[in-house]
Amino acid sequence: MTPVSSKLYADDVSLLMVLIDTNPYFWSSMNNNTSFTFSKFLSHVLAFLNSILLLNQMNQVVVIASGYNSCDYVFDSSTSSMQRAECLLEKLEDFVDKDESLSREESVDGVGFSLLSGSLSMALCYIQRVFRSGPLHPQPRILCLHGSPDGPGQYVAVMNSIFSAQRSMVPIDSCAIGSQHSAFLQQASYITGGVYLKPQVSDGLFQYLSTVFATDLHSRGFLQLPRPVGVDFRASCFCHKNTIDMGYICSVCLSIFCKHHKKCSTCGSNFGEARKQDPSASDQRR
Amino acid sequence: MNNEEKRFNQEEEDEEEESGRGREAWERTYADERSWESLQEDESGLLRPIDNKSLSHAQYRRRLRTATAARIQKGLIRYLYIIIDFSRAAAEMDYKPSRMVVVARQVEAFIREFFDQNPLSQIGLVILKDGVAHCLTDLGGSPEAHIKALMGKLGTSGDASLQNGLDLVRDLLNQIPSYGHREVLILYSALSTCDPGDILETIQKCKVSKIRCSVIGLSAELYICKHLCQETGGMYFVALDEPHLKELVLEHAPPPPAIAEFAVANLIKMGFPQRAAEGVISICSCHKEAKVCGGYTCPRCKARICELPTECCICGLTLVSSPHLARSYHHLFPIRPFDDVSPLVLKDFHKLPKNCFGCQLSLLNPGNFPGPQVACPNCKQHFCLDCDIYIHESLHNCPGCESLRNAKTISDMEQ
Amino acid sequence: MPQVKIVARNFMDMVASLPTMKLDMLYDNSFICEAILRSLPPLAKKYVLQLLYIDKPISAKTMEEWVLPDGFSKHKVAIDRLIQLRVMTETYDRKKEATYQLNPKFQFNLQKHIVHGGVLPREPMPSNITVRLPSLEELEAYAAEQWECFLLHLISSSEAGKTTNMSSSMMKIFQRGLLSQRDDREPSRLTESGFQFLLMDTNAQLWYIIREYITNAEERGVDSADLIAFLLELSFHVTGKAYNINTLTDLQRSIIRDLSDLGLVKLQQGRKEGWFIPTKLATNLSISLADTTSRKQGFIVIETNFRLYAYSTSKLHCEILRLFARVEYQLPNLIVGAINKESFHVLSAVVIWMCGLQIISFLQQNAHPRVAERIPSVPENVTDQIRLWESDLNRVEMMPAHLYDEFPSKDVFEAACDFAREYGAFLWEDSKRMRLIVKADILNEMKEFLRRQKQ
Amino acid sequence: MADGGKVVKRAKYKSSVKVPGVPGVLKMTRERFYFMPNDPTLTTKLNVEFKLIKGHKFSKEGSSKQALLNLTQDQGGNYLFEFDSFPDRDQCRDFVASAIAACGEVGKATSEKPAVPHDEQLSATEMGRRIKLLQENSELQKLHRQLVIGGTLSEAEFWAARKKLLEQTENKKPKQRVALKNDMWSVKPLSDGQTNRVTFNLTPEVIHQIFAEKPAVRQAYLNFVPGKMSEKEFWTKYSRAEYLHSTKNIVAAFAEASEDEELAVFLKQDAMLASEARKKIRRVDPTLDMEADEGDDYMHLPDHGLPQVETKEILEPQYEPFKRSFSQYLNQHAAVVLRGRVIDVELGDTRSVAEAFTRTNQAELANDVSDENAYRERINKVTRVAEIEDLQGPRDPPVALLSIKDPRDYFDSQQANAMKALGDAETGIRQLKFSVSKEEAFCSLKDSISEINSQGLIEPIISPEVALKVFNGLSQNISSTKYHLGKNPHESVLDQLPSATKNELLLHWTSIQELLKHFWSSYPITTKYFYTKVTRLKDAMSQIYPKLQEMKESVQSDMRHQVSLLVQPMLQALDAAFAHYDADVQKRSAKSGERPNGFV
Repeated sequence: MTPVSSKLYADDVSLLMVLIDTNPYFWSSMNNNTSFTFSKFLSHVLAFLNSILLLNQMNQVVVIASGYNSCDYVFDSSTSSMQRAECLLEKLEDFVDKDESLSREESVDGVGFSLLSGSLSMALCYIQRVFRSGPLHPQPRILCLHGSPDGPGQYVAVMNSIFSAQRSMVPIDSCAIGSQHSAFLQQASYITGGVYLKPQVSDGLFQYLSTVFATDLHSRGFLQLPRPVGVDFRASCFCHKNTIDMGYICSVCLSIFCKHHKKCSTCGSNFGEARKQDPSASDQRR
Repeated sequence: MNNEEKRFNQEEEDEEEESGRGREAWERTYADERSWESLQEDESGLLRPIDNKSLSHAQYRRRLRTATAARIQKGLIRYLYIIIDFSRAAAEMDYKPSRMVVVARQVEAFIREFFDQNPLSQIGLVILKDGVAHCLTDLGGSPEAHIKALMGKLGTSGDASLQNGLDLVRDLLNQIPSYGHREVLILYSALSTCDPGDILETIQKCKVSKIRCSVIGLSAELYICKHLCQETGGMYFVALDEPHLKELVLEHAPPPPAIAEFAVANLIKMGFPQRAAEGVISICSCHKEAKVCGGYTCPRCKARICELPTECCICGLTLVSSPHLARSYHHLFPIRPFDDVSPLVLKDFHKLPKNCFGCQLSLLNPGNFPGPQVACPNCKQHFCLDCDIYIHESLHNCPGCESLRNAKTISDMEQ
Repeated sequence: MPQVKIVARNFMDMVASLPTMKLDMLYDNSFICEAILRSLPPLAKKYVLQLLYIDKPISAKTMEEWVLPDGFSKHKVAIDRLIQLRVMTETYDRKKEATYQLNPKFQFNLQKHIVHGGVLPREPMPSNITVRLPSLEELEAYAAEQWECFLLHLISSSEAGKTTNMSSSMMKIFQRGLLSQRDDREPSRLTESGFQFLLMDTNAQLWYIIREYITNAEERGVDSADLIAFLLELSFHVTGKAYNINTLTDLQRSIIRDLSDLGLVKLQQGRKEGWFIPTKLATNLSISLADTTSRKQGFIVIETNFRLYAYSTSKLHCEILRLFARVEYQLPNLIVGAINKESFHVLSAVVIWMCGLQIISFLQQNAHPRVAERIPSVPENVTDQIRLWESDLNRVEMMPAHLYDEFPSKDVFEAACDFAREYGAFLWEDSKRMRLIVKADILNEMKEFLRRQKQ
Repeated sequence: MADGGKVVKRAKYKSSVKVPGVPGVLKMTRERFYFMPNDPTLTTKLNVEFKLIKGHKFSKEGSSKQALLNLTQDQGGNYLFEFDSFPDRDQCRDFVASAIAACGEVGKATSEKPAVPHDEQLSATEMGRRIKLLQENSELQKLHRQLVIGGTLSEAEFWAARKKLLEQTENKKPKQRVALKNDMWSVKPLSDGQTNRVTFNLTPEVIHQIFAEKPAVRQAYLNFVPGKMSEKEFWTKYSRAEYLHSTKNIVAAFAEASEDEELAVFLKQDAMLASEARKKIRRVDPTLDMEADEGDDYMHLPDHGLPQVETKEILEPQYEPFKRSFSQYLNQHAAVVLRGRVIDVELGDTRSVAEAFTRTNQAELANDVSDENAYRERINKVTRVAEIEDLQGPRDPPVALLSIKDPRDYFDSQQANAMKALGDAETGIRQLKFSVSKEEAFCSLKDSISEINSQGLIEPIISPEVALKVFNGLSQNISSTKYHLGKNPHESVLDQLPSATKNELLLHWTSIQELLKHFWSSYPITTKYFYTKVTRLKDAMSQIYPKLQEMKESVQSDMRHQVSLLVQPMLQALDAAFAHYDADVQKRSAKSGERPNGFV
């Protein structure tokens, strides 16, 4: 006899956490440079979400907007009365207002970055709650629809989120809208076993979503999804920012240098004695 | 006199036996889990299960306070030896099914957690048995290898000798480079140490060679263990039961604060190997099998390695990938512990957020007034207790701060 | 596992078995498309989705590009299913390569659904007309009650308190296979499958019944396609809303009545017009059996000493428990009993063949919440014991045999033994008392042989 | 009794198989073997070096024949021994085998390169282990022959890398000293049911313990054995005494004692202990608080709740000496255990143990009188312990503070090359030049939202053409990656190769690995020795290089591709080594002789 749980719950029931990039500067740049406007984007995404909800009445979709000054939940199919993604529009509008009110600087040069790390963290918290909810929970996965360039300040935070996701085996799919690749998302998908994709035809977003990102975790066992182009995990040194394949790591703050220094420029600790390790020791070590 | 102690708890064991013998095995399991103790009487005199959630949470917060009080150096590169006492005492049945099994289980869990948190560190296993210490595995970075070795070597006999153990480990640890943090974690079941010589000297020697020794006892507090930990700046705790033991063991997973006098900053030469190109076949030097693509190549000696992080088995260069470094970054930028929201604030809960900022869980109790919650000192967002734990133990960044650009800049200034 | 032959096959299997043109008709209304889509295996769903906006045929090769080596079986299943349901049509292009294309109707409907959302089959009645409608809880209760009473009728009409107006002929149909009745005098006994049926959870049972209902629709002169269509339609009504009966065809009205007996809908009569209120049972219909989340609250606590406490008011539960436990006393909301070998053997007498696992799983599925979180919810020693009992039930195998004794002489006896051995029918001998047991099937040969010995 | 180092066996030395032969003891060490006849008057002592022994024969086992071992000398002569048992013989035989081999090896190893520094004289056991390893592991043997005998590596160097292996084969007695058994030893009389015969079994370990705990017995042993009685008699007597005690029948004990004065020694209380005890009192750790366990509930029981051993009835004074209190015994035992293993002699022969004990005791008594530092030790121990922890502040030492200047560095170290990898850094730059005011940005956003909100999704979501295009694009991408993945990544390429090629390949591979290990581990070059070693290694490697090359050519065409693929990395590795070597040489020549820092 099949175990109770599996009988009660289909294996393709999935919880989809969608992080949409609502960085206004990014989108206006898109409006200017490409034909792919935010409204197009929205209709593609909404259609996608609807189809996800259509596939299985127990599928759950949660949408988090990662804005320029803040992040917030804009849609949760489990709480909303109607199982339609259009519901998120009102909340999205409110969110954008709030986001605007929060912003200080009058205008930014360049596109600036949206708060990916924040929305990622929130998504993970939500997923943890689903995990806590009991043995029977939908299979969670995260989908980042992200266009803005990566925010330097966020690196550590994003990495933390990525590792936490990896630990709880939550794949992070990422779809880089816009013209630019994202190092963050690429690593995220690579480390967590998700899919990283950068649509060539931005107008075909829905097709990409429905062909690649609609695949539930169960089916991924049988399907070959686009594999990431080899991610280069070499680091580049703090001092010259060029990629190195051998370097020196500060044992205190783990900053990377391409040649030997007397003093760590990051944490200011002096590299005193014990620079020579005697070969005999190293010999014994193996 | 260790004999006496031995005898006494021997007798106690016997009594235990007596009481246990009457029942069937399956009955005893019920007796042992003491289900009645998990009940408490509420004001109306009804029996209801204790909610030890809030209790444990309070406990956890206390730990947190001590852990990340200030921005301090952590021993990110650790060389840890786990000394496991598999002496006669480890065969005791007070932990089910036996101390040995429980300890082994916990060690396994610990090893995995350890490497998850300290990808650049190494572990070695030592077993105390028959009055001597056997080196089960020497320092290495692959969890599976250690676990396999340990599971192969289960079985208890003879006495435990703390001194032999420490001596052995000290010799081994003296070989490692100075920047590494030398640590010993001892899981001690016995109530006595049966040493060939004067252990106090050994302890002093450990202190000299900067080895931080921590002990987790399974039976009762021993003076000598306490002394050892005090001298070497380690922690000494005695486990009450299995969950407590688990907690105590896992407390050693995050890197310890670096002690000023011990801390030696240094540059470590590391290699960042590239993944082998598609379609390249080569014999990997770790398992000596031909590997079609995949695997990494040591940048210095061009040897083929299967997984990272590791030490190149040809030229001994430490090989990592940048994410492995990134894994440890959160130790450098710890998040502030959250503050409990005081009942006073909770009084006028109309202006408080209704839901946990992290997981949207309602913060209101059934009675529709705010339940227990915490707030981030930086971004002032409110979180539920579960999120609090998750954020500090696994996520390592505050959703509130991360999702507020301005708040973020503030925290940056502080850094 | 014997279970498979009783477990209700998926609704969609029945749909699939419909003739093609009927199928195409079904796809006219969008909610059937929706239902069909949901019933598909995961991979198939994904395929539908990715072809949703493609109007050209896609070659089978391209599809297979995506499949991993060990996923091919699944892929096959999915594709077959799609073609079987005519969701996807397989055509061969001039290069004799199989190409797939979505059924245009189906495709259109889904596209519409995604953009504009699903349309309801019929508008609920305005609340000013309907007198106060039952709350969802009440509806639940009502449905449960109806269903239970129906089941009671099914197993033993004597136990059932209130009668159903389900035609007895109908009842007979349902009972077919579940009950076996040697002759009218003795009460009909539960068959193995009947027993398993009882231990199944409500949805599974519902499926079984509905299937029976559909399969013999024809002999009642009802077109099964219409029936299926209507049932599906029903499943898309909103639970607890009232719908005007007059919007139904006569056929549907009659169906509705039957369904109300099963507790799928609740009928109410207003001043001028009547209406029906779908219950959860009805709205669950379109859900494939795999994902029934309607978990009833467990009620059974079984202790390591084999005592069993069932916090339940339902007669049915009591009946079911009686099947394998000795019910000792019964309080309004509590049934106390014990499982022991005797009761178990009684059961084995009732049920021709039975499965200990079945019982165990029943106990596990209905474990009281307090016990449920304990692992295991049923104590090992109980489960083990049940298995043991079961095993020693089918330890003995019976075969008809004959005992021969009072042989005239030792050698005749010996000869007889050898003879029996040759035929491989020898079972047992007692050489000193000269008795012999031989399988019945060679009785005549033995007779013949012995007679020859006489002379 | 035997360990890796030596074997001692009782054996007969015979000139031929027929003659009865001379009974005696055969003792073998790594270098030589001795034969001592039991009868010291005889002159048939032997003392032969294994160097001279060329081979050994031995008689078939099992048959009624004697267990013979025949060591043949290179100049004709041979030594014939008969052993009590085959196991004995076999042990010796194996030992001889390895010993002979060892001499050979050592001969080679030393003869070939006496130049090499710190090629320390190896202990015989060490040698033995190595031999064993080589015999077991053929591959290792190959390697050994090629490198060591071939003269590339010195014996020491070769084994230095294999410490672990050696330790594994090392017989299971670790170098750590074991403390005395913690559990109390008590002779359990094993009495078989019917006969009232009681047996005690005494292992060397047990005897050692007896001596440690019962000075009197030890003394008695020294006095009686072997002069007065044989060892066996002694122990039987002792056991008898123990038995009497175990019966706790003091009267009987007294009776027996009065007949047999030796027995009395055992039965009487230990006088020496008493005398020692008095001294010990002075050495008691002053911090030891006798009142500590006042409150504990076992205090109300007499004798610390230990099982009652003494018989309670009143005894006449003359029995007094025969009373023995369990707690006495207990304390004595504990004291001994705590003192640890004071003597370090072969537990084998009892006498030496006994003597050793007496010696240590005397020593203790001697220096005990004026033991200044012991006293000081005790005092500072007092100070260490006397403090009450609860009153002490937390002991934790100060922790080092950390100050990260700019966390952004950590990001950049990623960003830079990630962008390079994706090869579109420039687009990133392009994006960055572009500015728009806050209002319009947000407005356009809100407009598009409300637009959707008012007139629903843009239909059709996606035109069929685009959809098809995208889908095909993705499918192509998939199929292409699939191709890259290789036909069957699972099965090993090596197995496809013909075994000959495979083995050759592997052999080369292992030797290269070995050489490289040594090569890299000998950097940085700190001493002349390393310099020579490195050059040596380099030459060896450069010899292998061409071999690989020709091997590539040699294999038939169908395999050539794989082989070349397999060989390629090896060549790369070698090249890397050479390159490094040259670079280092230049560096050294450049900054003449000045040692490079630790980072090569």
